Amino acid sequence: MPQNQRYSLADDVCADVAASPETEKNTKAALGRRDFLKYFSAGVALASSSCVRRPAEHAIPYVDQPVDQVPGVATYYATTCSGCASGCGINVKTRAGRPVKIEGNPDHRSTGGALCPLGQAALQGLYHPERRPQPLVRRGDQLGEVSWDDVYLHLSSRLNTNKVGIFTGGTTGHRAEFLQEFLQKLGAPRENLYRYEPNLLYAHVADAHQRAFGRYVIPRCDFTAAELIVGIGSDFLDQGLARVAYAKNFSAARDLNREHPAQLVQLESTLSLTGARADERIVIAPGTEIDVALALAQALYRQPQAQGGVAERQKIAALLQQHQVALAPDLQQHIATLAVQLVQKPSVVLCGGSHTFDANAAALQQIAIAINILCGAYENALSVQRGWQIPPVGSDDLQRFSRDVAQLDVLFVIDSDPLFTLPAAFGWAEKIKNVKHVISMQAFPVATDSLATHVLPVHHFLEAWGDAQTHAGQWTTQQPVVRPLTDSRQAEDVLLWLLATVKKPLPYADYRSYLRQRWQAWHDLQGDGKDFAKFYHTTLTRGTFTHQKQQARRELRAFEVKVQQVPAGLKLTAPLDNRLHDGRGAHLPVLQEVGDSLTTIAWDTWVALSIKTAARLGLRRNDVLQLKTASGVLRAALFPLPGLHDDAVVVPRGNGHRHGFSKVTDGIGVDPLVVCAVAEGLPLTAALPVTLTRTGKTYRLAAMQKENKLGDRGDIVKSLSLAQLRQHQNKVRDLDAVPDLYPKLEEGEHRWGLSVDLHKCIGCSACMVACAQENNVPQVGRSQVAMGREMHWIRLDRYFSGDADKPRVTMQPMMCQQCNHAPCEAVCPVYATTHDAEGINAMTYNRCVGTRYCANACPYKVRRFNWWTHKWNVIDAKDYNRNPRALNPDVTVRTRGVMEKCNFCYQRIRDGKHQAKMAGRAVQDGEIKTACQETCPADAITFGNLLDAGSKITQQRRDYRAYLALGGYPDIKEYGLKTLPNVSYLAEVTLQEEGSDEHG
Amino acid sequence: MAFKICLWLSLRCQLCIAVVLFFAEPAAAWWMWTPGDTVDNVGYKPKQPIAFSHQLHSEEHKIQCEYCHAGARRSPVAGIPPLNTCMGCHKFVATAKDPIKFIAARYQANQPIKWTKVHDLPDFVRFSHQVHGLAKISCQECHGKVEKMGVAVQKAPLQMGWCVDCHRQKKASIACLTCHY
Amino acid sequence: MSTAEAGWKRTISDVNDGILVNTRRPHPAFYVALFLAAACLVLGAVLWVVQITLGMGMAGLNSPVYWGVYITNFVFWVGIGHAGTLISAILFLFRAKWRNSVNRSAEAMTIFAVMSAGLFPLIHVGRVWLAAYWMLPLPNTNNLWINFRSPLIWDVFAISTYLIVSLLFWYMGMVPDLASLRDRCRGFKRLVYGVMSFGWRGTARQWHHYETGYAFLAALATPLVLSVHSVVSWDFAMSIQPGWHTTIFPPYFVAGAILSGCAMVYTLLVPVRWMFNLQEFIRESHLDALLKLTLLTSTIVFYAYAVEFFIAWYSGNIYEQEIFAKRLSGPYAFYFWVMVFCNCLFPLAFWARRARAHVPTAFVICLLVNVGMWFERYNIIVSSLVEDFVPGSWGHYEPSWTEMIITLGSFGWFFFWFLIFCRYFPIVSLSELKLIMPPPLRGKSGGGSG
Amino acid sequence: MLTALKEKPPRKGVYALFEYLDDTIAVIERLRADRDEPQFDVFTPTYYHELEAALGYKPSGVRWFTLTGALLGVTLGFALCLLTDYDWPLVVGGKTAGVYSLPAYVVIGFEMTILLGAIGTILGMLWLGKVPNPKGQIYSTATTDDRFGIFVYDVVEDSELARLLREKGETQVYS
Repeated sequence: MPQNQRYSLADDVCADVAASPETEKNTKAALGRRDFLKYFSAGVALASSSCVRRPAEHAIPYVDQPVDQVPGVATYYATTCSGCASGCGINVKTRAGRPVKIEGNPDHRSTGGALCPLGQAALQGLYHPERRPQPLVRRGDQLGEVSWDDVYLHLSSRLNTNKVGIFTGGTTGHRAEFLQEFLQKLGAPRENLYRYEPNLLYAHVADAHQRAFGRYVIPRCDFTAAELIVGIGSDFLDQGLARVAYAKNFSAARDLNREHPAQLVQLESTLSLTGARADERIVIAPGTEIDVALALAQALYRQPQAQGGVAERQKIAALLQQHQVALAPDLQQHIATLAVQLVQKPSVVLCGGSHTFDANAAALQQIAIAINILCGAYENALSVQRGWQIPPVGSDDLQRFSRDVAQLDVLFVIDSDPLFTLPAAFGWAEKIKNVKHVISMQAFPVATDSLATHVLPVHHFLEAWGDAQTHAGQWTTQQPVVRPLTDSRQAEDVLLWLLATVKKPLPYADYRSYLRQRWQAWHDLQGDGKDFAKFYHTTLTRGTFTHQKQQARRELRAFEVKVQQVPAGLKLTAPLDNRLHDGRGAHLPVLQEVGDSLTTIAWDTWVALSIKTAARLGLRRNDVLQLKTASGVLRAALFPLPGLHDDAVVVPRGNGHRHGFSKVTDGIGVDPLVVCAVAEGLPLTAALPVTLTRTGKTYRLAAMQKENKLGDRGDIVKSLSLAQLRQHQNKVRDLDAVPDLYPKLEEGEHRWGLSVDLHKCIGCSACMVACAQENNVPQVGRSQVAMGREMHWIRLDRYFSGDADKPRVTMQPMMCQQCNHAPCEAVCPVYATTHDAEGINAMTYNRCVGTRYCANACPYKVRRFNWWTHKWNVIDAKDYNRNPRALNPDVTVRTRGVMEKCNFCYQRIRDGKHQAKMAGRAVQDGEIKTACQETCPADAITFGNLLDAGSKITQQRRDYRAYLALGGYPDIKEYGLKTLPNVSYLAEVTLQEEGSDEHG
Repeated sequence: MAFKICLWLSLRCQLCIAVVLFFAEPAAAWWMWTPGDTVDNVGYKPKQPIAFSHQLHSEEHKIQCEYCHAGARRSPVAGIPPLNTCMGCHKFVATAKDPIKFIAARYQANQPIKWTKVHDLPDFVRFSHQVHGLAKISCQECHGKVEKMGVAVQKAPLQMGWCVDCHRQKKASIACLTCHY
Repeated sequence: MSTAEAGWKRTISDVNDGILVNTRRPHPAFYVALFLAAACLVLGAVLWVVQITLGMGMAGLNSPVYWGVYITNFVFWVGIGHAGTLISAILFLFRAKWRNSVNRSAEAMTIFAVMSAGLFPLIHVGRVWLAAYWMLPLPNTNNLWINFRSPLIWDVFAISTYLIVSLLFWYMGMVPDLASLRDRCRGFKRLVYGVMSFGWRGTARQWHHYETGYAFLAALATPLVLSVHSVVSWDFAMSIQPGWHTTIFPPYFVAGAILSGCAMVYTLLVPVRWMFNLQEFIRESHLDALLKLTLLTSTIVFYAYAVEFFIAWYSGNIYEQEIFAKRLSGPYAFYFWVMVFCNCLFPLAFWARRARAHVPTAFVICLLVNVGMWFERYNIIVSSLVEDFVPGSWGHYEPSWTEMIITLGSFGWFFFWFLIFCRYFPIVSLSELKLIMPPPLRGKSGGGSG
Repeated sequence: MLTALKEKPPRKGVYALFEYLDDTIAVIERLRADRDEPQFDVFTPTYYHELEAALGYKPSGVRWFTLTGALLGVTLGFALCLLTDYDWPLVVGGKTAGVYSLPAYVVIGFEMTILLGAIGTILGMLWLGKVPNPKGQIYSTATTDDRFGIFVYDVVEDSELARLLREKGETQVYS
């Protein structure tokens, strides 16, 4: 999407849409606008009407059409995603004032236009029908609906105290500063701001650096500077510190055009996406990450080429002497080999993640610092000098909170759900018992609301102002992209007004003016002489502001590490879910429905055990197990997962919300936090001793994939070794040179092709969410997924190969292959699916009568049939709650009885061609992007014109690694099914020397 | 005798029914409607909130189509003008007339007007005014002589066959994806 | 002179009296059967309406099993529908005279079976309200025609041609018999039968053209019989699905169809014969011939099953091989073995004359063949779809209650029409039966009422 | 039996009913041997080839109807496929416009041949057999059961012919 089409919401450009809750007039105009859109996006109910005269369709034009709005033309706004603390820049596509799609902001340096599933799904959060329509105040046991005026009135008399605290989620922008100012104004200490992120890695890493270097920062990792990446329980591709940015960067590091593509070695007890992507994966016992890290540090220290200054080495030596570790000999051997490689190559070691939040999680980060100093990463891939990451939380916020909370009178809980995201053992509910007023300010009703005296609906981040600074000097701005859909307020504005009502006002009219004032500092930094208004406008339009920040590296301080021994036996790990995070995505059907990438289970919580352990205990898939820890008891069904350590019991977080949280989550999953522990004020979610008992019941988990192995089907996924690739690298393939009886297809200006690089795909499923959002793909719910009726146009096939203990995991995004000799086309009796001159296998929904023959004929089984009319705004039948307002008006909505499938986002192709035609030029390579491609954090998907010899897609199709799925083995003149797809895959490359497979 | 008459009649009636079934119905359907066709027929003339006359505005007062339907050149939808476009003139012109009073009141109250669409394509058809405008298709080719219409009425059948015929004539694409995706 | 012609106890004068009893006073069992059939039919119809209203999700279908019980039923009923025209047309051309006593009811069965079969594609499609129009080459406002390359369109043509030609064949054969009925009735019934018999007079000239026409119809229907199930088999064989994409399908399907059809004719004739007291006309020797035909087709089907496996192995195609390996021992192996036992092994009993002569045994075996043939289709359709090329797409299928009840409804529909036929029409072809009896000659004839 | 005889025929003559086929054939042979062969209609419960041989019918004209129908069918079948393909060539399964999939169209051509051939045959039978013919009469219901009937037109009661008929079966004279 071209730069010049984006708009800022600065008041001088578009006053109408700016959020100002007092103006009654605007609210009504917004209503009109909503109705107006109906005529673009109304359902196709009429398609089934049996008589000529349909119900009359209406058109409702604006009263005052904003100058920058043309009905039917999209407007894009740059803002910031607040789905997690990563603060990725996003561009929001709006139609007639209504957001319809979120994309990453290509101007945001670290993410480069990519986005994760949670960010993609934010639209469903915005339009969620269960958002609170108005504030609630507790009267006795009941929360009663009140007006905002009543809220202010009610609170003003209760805020005359300085015993005020704020509990909020992790944030990197000016928000924390603002909240502290608010506390200060009320006379409370600034420390009364408690930020909590369930992803404890931020705190652990920053804290370790605080201890080691005296600086509370998170180093930024640049994988492209490394040739060897070692992860010890790391989850940098699952959640990590900045998921999208790391994935993007990792992908660049693995690029095979580099002389030495970065190799990933992962040591872990559970199977994470990071581990699944690793070139070598070593399974270790849960809870022994710290031992492994210590052993690695010791092995490194013994290496003569180990890096680090003399003083640093002394301090490290002192540290290492305190700890002796005894590991299994073969593991010790592995570590010794790794240590040699680590010092030989530019390398980096990443330790810890949500799979390792055990009692040693903080210590692990300190050892990690020692390791990285020894392998020289701080001079290379890890940077605390340039563009370090800003920790979104304070170092001891939770401990401080536990200590202080008894003294508080008033506690604001803003955009955080501590009751759900902290283990039951933390006793949040107990701790706040004496707090007189708990004011819960949430964009979506959460569990914490049940303990609150006041529940105030605040803006969804797409309706709010804000900013974020994920990396030092790299700011992203956040502006509202839609008029508030409910009677919610900006949280910060509420605080400002509260200050005003208690006669302690801050000098800002609202949060926007506060931010404007802060952003003035950027303008001063930039110092290019432009006037601020112009700077403000361009910055908002662009969505990011970057300036270089450098700091000197500090010397390592002496530090100590306390290591707690973990007893042997089965141990529970409750990692953050890679879609639902800590549960903040659980109410979004699209996230539930994409399913976990490794188990392919949707809409559920499962217990994963290793295949061996399950067999040893005589357990089978779907057996319901009872898990008992010191803290509690939990029941969930079993999913035996290859690649786990035999002692590992993995239950993902994210589901198991209390009844009534959302109709979407009712009855879905269990919350492993009820059996998790707390130590030193911090949640422990890994390596918890656990006992398993069989309940004798079974529960069918809705796993989308029934078969996990490819067997000897060699032309679906291909792989080759790096050596093989290097040998043949210059060979050019012609995948289309397949003997054919028919004359060649007529070719127009374009022939669209898509390429998926299996070497790069990390299985994050962002493509699935993006596709669902772009193409109005419905979510069908648990029961239907269990029946195999999910509607994904692009699905993620996951295959395990090799040993069940050490499986190789392959992710294969599978969408319509747009075959030139499509088996589906010829069998359709009514020409509902035909071949387009541009190579696309067109699906004409309205012509389809639903014989489903095409789907049978499709060897890839990528066609999806509408078994029902999936309802739009109905929340009662919880499985079907899409909101029609979030629909993409450029894509036809399908009703029951109609086949559908991927069409390369034809609406985008069309749009791109129109743009080019209007500008009187040809379509440029890379100008048109499919939704999956645009969001892919791993850059695994390429799309373009195959007739353009210079295009990236053409190069990829001619690559030695290129192959066609089910295309046989062209090297031996065996062409498989001869469907001649326009989608090609690039074979996986095993970067390890050993165990290379044949290709060809 | 009765038997014979009955025999004869039943035979003839069967014949009639057969003829109607096999020939007349498809023939009629061809001209009017076939199953799955959701486009209204020619002559659709719904009642609108005010008696707006295209003839008055377009023919007598020579206002260009795109003055009001400004989206036609910039967007897939031509659009119905927002009230501020109307009020641009009607703040001063014909303010005493009832319909003008009506729209002025609506404008003051910030309430949009709900028009009934005359030309309505099904939602599974992707039609772009912009592209057709670019291809120098005049408004009248599809909408008829709107400038002669007191009340807007559907002139062309807007059915797929009608679209396709024109596309064929003008050598435009008749691939399915041109309109359906 | 074949056994079918020898040993008649009756003469042509007994034919009309003996056979047309059904139009007078049916057995009470008839009303029970009619009620049951109508009840099933109504139940099935109600569920179909619900399915149209709510969506195809009512069925147990899913991705990748897009076809299931409905298409199984379709193929099953088309198969049943083969026996009638085979018996009347092909055996007519072969001058197998025993067919004259069973052809009428077999043809009626064909027509009602094809009517049942014809319903299933409609029940199966997602948007039946459009399919009924768009799958025929009718003029329309879209200026768009149908895809004649699609096997489904071939199916539409094949099935509808088969239905029309079978109907014409059956009805034309019945016209003289309806005239007989007309001549035995008075009042309103006479009028109705009179209209239905087109005023047939039975003049020698009419008979002359009739006979020629009948022979031509038989000649036309013969390739049609062979083609219909071939076309149905192409629905499968023309796609690249492993387990479907084989050239053996057309003969294999036709043999299977005739097997199921003959078995069905037997299963129908036994109760009909008893209910309407027709033992004298539909004789043991006729049934015996029918069972021999069943045995023949059963062995052909057995051979086809074996060849399928051989080809799968010989092809060297791993996708094909895995499908067939899974048929033997995979999740759907039960259905496979039901099919093998019912279609191949049980009918082997018919080699023994005693098994053929013992009506209850033969009846049970024929019933089992019907069951086996249903499972054969289920096996072909479902087990090939469940696990095909890409393991990531594999799935599972179980029929839903809706599918089962609609299946029951189709049996109701079939038997409802068949019972109506049994009540109001000549169950045995009168004129043709008279033909295979000794002609009334002054010299030779022993009997004949005066 | 003759009591079942219906309304008065439009023409005079003698109607005779026979029980035996050989009697009927003998009468027919006798009638045909007559120098001025009288007009007569034969009614029979079913078609006996002996009867047809005695009557000396030429091969039925139905076959021309069948042939016409079948030829029309094959033409129509292929024309339908080819013309619709020509009218709007849509690319399916890699077959470009202008690739006319004749093998696929054989099925349609075949089915249409059979269909129209069968319909032609039926029409031929009806046309040539003068069915339906509301004016056509039957004289005895017995001829659709087990008797053979012969109506000899324009024969008077006392003629030799009438005597012959009376000798072999029951007769009824219309005058």
